[in-house]
Amino acid sequence: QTELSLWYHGAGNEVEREILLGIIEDFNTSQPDWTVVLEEFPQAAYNDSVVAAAVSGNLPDIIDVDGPVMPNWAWAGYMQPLQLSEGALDGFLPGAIGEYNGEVYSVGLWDAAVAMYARRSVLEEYGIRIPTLEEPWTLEEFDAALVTLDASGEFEYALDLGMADQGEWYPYAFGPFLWSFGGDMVDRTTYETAEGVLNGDEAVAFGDWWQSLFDRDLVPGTSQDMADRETGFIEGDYALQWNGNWFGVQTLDAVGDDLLFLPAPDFGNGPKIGGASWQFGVSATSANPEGASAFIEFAIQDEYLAAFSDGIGLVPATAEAAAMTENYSEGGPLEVFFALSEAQAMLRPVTPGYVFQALEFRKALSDISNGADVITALDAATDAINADIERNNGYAVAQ
Amino acid sequence: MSTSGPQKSLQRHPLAGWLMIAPAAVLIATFLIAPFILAFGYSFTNQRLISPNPTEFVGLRNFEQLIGVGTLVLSPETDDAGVVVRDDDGALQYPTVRSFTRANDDFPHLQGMQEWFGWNWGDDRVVVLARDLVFMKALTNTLIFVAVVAPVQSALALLLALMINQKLRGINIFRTIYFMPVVVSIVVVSLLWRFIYDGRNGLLNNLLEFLSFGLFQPIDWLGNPGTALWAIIAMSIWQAVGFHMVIWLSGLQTIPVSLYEAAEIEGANAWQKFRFVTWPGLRNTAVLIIVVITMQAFALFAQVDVMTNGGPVDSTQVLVFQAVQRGYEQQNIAGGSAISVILFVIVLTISLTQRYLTRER
Amino acid sequence: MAGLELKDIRKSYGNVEVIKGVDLSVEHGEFVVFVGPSGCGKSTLLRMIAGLEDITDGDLYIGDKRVNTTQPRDRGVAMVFQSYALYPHMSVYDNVGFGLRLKKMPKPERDKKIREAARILQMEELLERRPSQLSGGQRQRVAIGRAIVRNPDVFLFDEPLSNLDAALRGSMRMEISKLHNQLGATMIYVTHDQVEAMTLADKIVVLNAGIVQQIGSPLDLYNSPANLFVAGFIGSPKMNLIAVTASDATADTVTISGPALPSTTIPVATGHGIKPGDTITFGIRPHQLVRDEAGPLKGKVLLVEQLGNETIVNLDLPSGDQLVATLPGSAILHLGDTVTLGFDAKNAKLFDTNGDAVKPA
Amino acid sequence: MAGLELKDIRKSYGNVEVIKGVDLSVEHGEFVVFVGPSGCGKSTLLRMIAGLEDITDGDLYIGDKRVNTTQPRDRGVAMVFQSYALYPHMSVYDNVGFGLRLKKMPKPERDKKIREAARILQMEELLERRPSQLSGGQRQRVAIGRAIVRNPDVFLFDEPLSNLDAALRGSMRMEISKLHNQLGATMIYVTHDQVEAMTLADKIVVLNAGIVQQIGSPLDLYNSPANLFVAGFIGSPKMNLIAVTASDATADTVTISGPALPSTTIPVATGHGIKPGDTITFGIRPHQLVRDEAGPLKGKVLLVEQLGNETIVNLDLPSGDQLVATLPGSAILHLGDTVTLGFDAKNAKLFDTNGDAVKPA
Amino acid sequence: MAAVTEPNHVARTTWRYALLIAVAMIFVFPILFMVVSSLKPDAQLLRDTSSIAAFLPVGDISLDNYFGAFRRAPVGLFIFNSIFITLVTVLISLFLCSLAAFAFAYLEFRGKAVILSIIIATLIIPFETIAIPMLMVVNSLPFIGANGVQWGWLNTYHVQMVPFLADALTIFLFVQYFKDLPKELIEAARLDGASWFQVYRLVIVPIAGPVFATAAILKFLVMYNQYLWPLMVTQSEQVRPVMVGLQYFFQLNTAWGEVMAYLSMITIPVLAFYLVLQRAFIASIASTGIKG
Ligand SMILES: Nc1ncnc2c1ncn2[C@@H]1O[C@H](COP(=O)(O)OP(=O)(O)OP(=O)(O)O)[C@@H](O)[C@H]1O
Ligand SMILES: Nc1ncnc2c1ncn2[C@@H]1O[C@H](COP(=O)(O)OP(=O)(O)OP(=O)(O)O)[C@@H](O)[C@H]1O
Ligand SMILES: [Mg+2]
Ligand SMILES: [Mg+2]
Repeated sequence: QTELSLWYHGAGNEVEREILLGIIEDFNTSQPDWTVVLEEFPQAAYNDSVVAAAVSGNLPDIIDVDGPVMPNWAWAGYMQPLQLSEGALDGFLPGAIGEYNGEVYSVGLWDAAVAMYARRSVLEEYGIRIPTLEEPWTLEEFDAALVTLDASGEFEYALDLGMADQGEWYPYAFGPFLWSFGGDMVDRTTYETAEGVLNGDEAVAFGDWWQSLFDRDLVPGTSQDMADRETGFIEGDYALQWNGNWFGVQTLDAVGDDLLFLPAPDFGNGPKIGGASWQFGVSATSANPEGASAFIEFAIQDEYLAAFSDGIGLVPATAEAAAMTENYSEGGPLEVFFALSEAQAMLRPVTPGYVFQALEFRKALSDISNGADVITALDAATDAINADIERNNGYAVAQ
Repeated sequence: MSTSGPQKSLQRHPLAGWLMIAPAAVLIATFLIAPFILAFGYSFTNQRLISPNPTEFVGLRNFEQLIGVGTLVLSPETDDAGVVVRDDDGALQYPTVRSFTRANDDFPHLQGMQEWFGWNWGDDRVVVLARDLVFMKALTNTLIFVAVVAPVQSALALLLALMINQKLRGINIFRTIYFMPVVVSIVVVSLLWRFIYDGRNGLLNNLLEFLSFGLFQPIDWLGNPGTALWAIIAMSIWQAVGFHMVIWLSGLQTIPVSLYEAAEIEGANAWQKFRFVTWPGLRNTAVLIIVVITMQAFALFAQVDVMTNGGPVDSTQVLVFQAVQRGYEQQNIAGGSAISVILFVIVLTISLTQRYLTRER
Repeated sequence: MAGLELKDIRKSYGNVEVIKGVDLSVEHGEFVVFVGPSGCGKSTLLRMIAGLEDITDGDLYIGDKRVNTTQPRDRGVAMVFQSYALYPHMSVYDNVGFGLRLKKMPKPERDKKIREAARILQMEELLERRPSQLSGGQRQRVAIGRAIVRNPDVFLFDEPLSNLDAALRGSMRMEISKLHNQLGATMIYVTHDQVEAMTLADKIVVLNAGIVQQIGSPLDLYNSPANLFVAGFIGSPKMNLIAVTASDATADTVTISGPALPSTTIPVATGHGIKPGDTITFGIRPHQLVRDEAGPLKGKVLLVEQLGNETIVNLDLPSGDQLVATLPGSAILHLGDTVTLGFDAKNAKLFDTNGDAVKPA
Repeated sequence: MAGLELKDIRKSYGNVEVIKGVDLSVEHGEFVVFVGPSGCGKSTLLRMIAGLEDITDGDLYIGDKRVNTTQPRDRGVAMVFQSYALYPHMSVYDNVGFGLRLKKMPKPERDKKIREAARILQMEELLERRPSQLSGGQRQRVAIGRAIVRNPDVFLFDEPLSNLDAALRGSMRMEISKLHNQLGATMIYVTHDQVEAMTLADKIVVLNAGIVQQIGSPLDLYNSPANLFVAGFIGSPKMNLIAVTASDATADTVTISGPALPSTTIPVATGHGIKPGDTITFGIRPHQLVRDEAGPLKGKVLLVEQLGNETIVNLDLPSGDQLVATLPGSAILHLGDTVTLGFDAKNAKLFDTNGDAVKPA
Repeated sequence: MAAVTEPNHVARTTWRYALLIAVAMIFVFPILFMVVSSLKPDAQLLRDTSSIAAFLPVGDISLDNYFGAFRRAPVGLFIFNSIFITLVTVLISLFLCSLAAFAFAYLEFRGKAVILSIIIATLIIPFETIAIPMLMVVNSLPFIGANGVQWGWLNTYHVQMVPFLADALTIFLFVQYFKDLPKELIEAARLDGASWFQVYRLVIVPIAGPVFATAAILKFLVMYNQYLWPLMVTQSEQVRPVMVGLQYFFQLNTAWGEVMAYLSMITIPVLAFYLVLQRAFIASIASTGIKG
């Protein structure tokens, strides 16, 4: 038997470990050739650990990779395309499939989705329409709702965007606003410039609106503390909250039936939310890529997708699996998220440069929210992104 | 010179000396100097953290990128008649800087630069542009941070050390308490202070409100570009002061009691004893502390990383934070290394000046 | 006016009592010398007067004020430390002027005083040096200088001349004596030098193991030691003390005899309380022994020390006792020679069974 | 065998030369005493012999080996420091035993030696103490103990007894003398105590300002000082030196006269080189002055110091010169009394215009 | 103790304590907050942060968070790893650095000034900026262990220790302190026949207690709080230290109560170490007068 090492980002999460160990055990007993061995890393440190391992030539066979980062790793040569059997990915949510350069490099057992958390009672009280997938809030409607809620004086802030969370949350949660406005972090046709998309008129419109949220004190700023992020909505200090599905169960427990998960507003180019979460892939240095692929193919069975979803509350990657879960099956409390993922999810730019672009986007957003000149901030981000692309020879795939 | 030719000094012990420093010197050479030289080398290349592209030598480009500055003189907008236009408030109107720095073929050298600061010169407006505005802000913030923290923190640490160097019952308890912030990891302390500085209902605001009988208006300490750096400064001093207190303490203990006795008999009061006995006796310790605090202040990172991420609007950007951001997050090892090298050069200059000024005469 | 009054002063370090109840009163302007064997508590007593050691028990008055808990600086004393306690980072000039500077004496006046002290102490050319660049004796002089510039009410000197050569010591002694006359300050002086003690003191305090043995004028102590300890301690070479038996005693004479000494009658004061048969001690100073072929003491020369002006001879008596005699000039004697010595009975001292002196006639 | 040979030894601190060419040879087993005024370079010379200071110029031999650059530990010397230099963290026992421990002497043997030294130095009950708990004299004894347990070839003592009382100093002197006889080691001893110098030394070296003035046996120095400096330095109270004029000179006499002294003829050795009219110095020791109503010296009593066995009288001569005389016993004299003194002409010393002694007849 | 209970003395003492306590308040609260919070459930903990209740053990108090922490991460293992790595490093580095500092402070030899300057210059290099090159360095070094010679140090204890055995701060600290010690002691020892190493071991080390304690404390802190480096070089849980372990608690939903419980637990060793060394401090105060 050959050992296959597997790195996973979930250290400290018992439930994830249990499920993953279950899958590994099933896999190990299901065939004679491979034994998968799990090594866990804390999420916050995971990417750095992988990069360090890559630098020192110590990558495992199977790695876990955050969807939008995958192109970067694939381009850098950390990863190799999966060797999956035909049709293995049929029915998968698009966000769960990691495709780069025409090849599938990674696949996720779940996807994540964000929604606008709201209380039915509150919306009704202030006469705000409850939006639907088919008919989401428009910009004007949404903005008006915020103003109304703020004016009521009942809330400290009308909306909590989660500015306390400084990580990937910004591009993941707020990038789709930009997309919906018609801008983007990079020109997706060539992936070679951000000029005109990140600092174009649409983007500037988005920036102006974004800044106005803070200027009008509708939302808490970047200095929001984590406690407020976690308790503000539940305690009733915030009227609305833009939050991920991983908070769903917890909030439901606290708020009960009154809780609504509303779709993203449509800022002009259709409502959007971000897609792609953690996925599995095979490292470029793996001596046994077929074994690694075999494990991944084994792991993406519906029962496991469902198990993960039940365990950690994320959106199962297939409809079949969704049907098997507590939360995403018909009538389940989070069912709506599956629908959101299906209907609104859009991938973050699939380019190795995304990692850098995300940072610049984050910085621009936080500067704008803190009063920086919108055009200047977007220009700066655009320039930085272009410079980065140029430094990397346009992120051309090495031969 | 004596008949037997030049004499070997009795005070020279090359063999023993080298043997004693060898282990430490080898370790430092291997694990500090060698990596630093590598980093130094990277700063002249386009080395990336992650990249399939080969590394190329780029000369000084990374440095030019960082420290490039330019100036631009803007004349007020005039109407067709050549009369300056004023807006409703009577202020002059200037063309946007953007119009010069973006795709303006007349000013290729300003391409991509950003406004750093400016002033009015008659009716004209002079603008200083920086190629890398974030770096420039990081640089100035770092210098401010050092200039404030180094003296204040060393003085406070000394004050604390003097306070707990008394012979009093239970003084150990206080010594331990004063040291507590150091014991807790800086990452944790930074998290805690985010709660304290919270602009809405943070403890600091609550406390100030209470103390001023409600007159005080809550301030968003970390969310306000005017206060964020100062908030980090205060917290950093609070956190590290115990560390240097301990160093001062060990210095205090080398001062012979008999000197205090002599001074006391000669009529010195507490301040004079400090001024004429303690302080001169702490000379070596003071050099150490000043150097160490300066170095540590230059290395400011964790607080910014946890508390503000350099924001709001770059008001808390500092050099090491930028070096790390570029090196790791932006995967631009060369750029990060260049910042490290600049930092090294700055600090080396300062410390050489410091040593020159405090040298034994 | 600063007389001094010590009332049953005691000092313990842990369980060890080193000062065991000292009573002493010093008039204003008096010159008191403390003598006693090494470790008897002289420095400790001085340090208590200065306020550098807590007084374990008893009362200390300076002037009319009880000063047990007064801070040293408020006691108006100056002290020369046995270990100098010079400020290592100050020049000699600054060391000496430190107390004046603290008093905010104007510079020119200060300068005058410092230079005056330097002149007295013959160290004018050393003023710019640091203590580490001085010899032992030079340091000691700086320590003295520091005390004398200050004009305190009470001077405390702890073996201030121990590291000086005879000539310098002589002239320093002179200077201190002069200073005392000029200033009229109270001085307390610890020394091991008999000449110093004898020449400087108005009053000598003999201490032994923390207990005062005798207080009196120099000649009193020399001529009428109160007990065996003082007799042995004062005078150099020390008094010969020989155990004898009182063979007879009248009202005003005691006849003694012993293996070392044929029967001799010594005149004493009445009420001496010695009974025939008591084992008592006979004492005679080396200087009071003269060569006298008919004398009662005969012994073999054991050691001859030529001092130039006189010769110290150690003799082995047949009884096994040793005897020291100081003979004038350079007596020509060889080891093994037999020497016979005599003395004047009225110079002889007797000490009773308790070691207390028997009053001479 | 460890004789010692110093050949034109020099020492400078920066520009200041403090030892200016010392030539000295010490036989194995000799006891050499260095005397000289404070700061003349005695300690420096000792430290150079020990190997603690670089020798600026000249050659130093211990035994037959040139040791200018030999490490202190390889020179086989032991030293008692003027400032003790006790190890503060070790008990007295360990301080004394440290050298033996380094030599890896077995414990029981070591213990025996330490206890033996403690007995000699009368500090058996102090063995467990730390230096900080000792009196000055006690520390000094520990320092001596540390040297004597080690049985080195050469002992260096830097004022080892300066802080001891007369009695103890007497017995310590005895012990050092005994030790010297027992061990037969070479000893070099610095002292300011004339008695110590006279009694201990085989050979005294008189230094002044880094220059050797005279080397000789104690009585030589006392009786035949080579120059004015030595005459004034050796002997206490110091020799009276009075400026006079040579009124006449034959082959073997010089007749002097001056305001202080009526014409007196002094016998001298031939070849003295004094011409009539020369201004020369006349010297007479205080002990050699006797009361003599017909004597040539008459003066007013200025100061009387009673030492018990003798009396030191300072006289003011009509010429303005001062004169010191030591009279036997307790001479009853009052300030202002007129005293007439005489002397034996063969005791008188003459010093020529250069200050060098004129050989006596 | 002397019977000094005069009224002004009492007043002065009272003032001193008042001041000490006032200052103590400024410094004590992080620990208080941490420990108190570790006893509260998440919701209450977060709610309390805005009021004085943050420092009071009120409401729903339990040890649940501690059990939770143990379930979430091998806390014992992490603490053991950290203590082991830290103690070994501290011990060895005190030795190496004080030895080097001894030579720098007391021995004269050619090149000394230059080397010392270079070493002190390395104080300037923030670790973060050389971590990647350092990774490359350790990755290319051999190590002789139980299994013979191995290349690359990753994923071991020693990779977390060796690079930190010598550091400029510690050396500098020792040098500056040694300069203040009396030279005569060394001279006396040299005459007593001590070799340089013996002077170091038998004379300097014992009287330099305070600086050893100080250096130990400072080094302990630095090592114990290592984060970036272990993160880069430890891939196996077996060798991970506490600060990397801390990340186990920051998931999508941070378990604040458990974080506080974990922090409380990992702070204990540091405090204990400090308290132990503080004794050394006090003991050495008693024997001052070194220079006297
Ligand atoms: N480091 C130094 N720098 C300059 N001069 C010095 C230094 N050390 C000593 N001296 C000078 O050298 C001379 C000789 O000093 P040394 O200690 O040998 O004197 P000494 O004869 O031992 O005097 P004492 O009897 O007072 O101890 C003194 O004048 C002293 O001031
Ligand atoms: N801290 C201490 N702990 C214990 N005993 C001490 C302490 N300090 C001094 N002693 C002891 O107290 C006694 C008196 O010491 P002190 O210094 O007063 O002696 P001294 O008379 O000045 O002697 P010397 O003439 O040798 O200087 C000595 O026996 C000494 O050992
Ligand atoms: Mg004393
Ligand atoms: Mg000397």
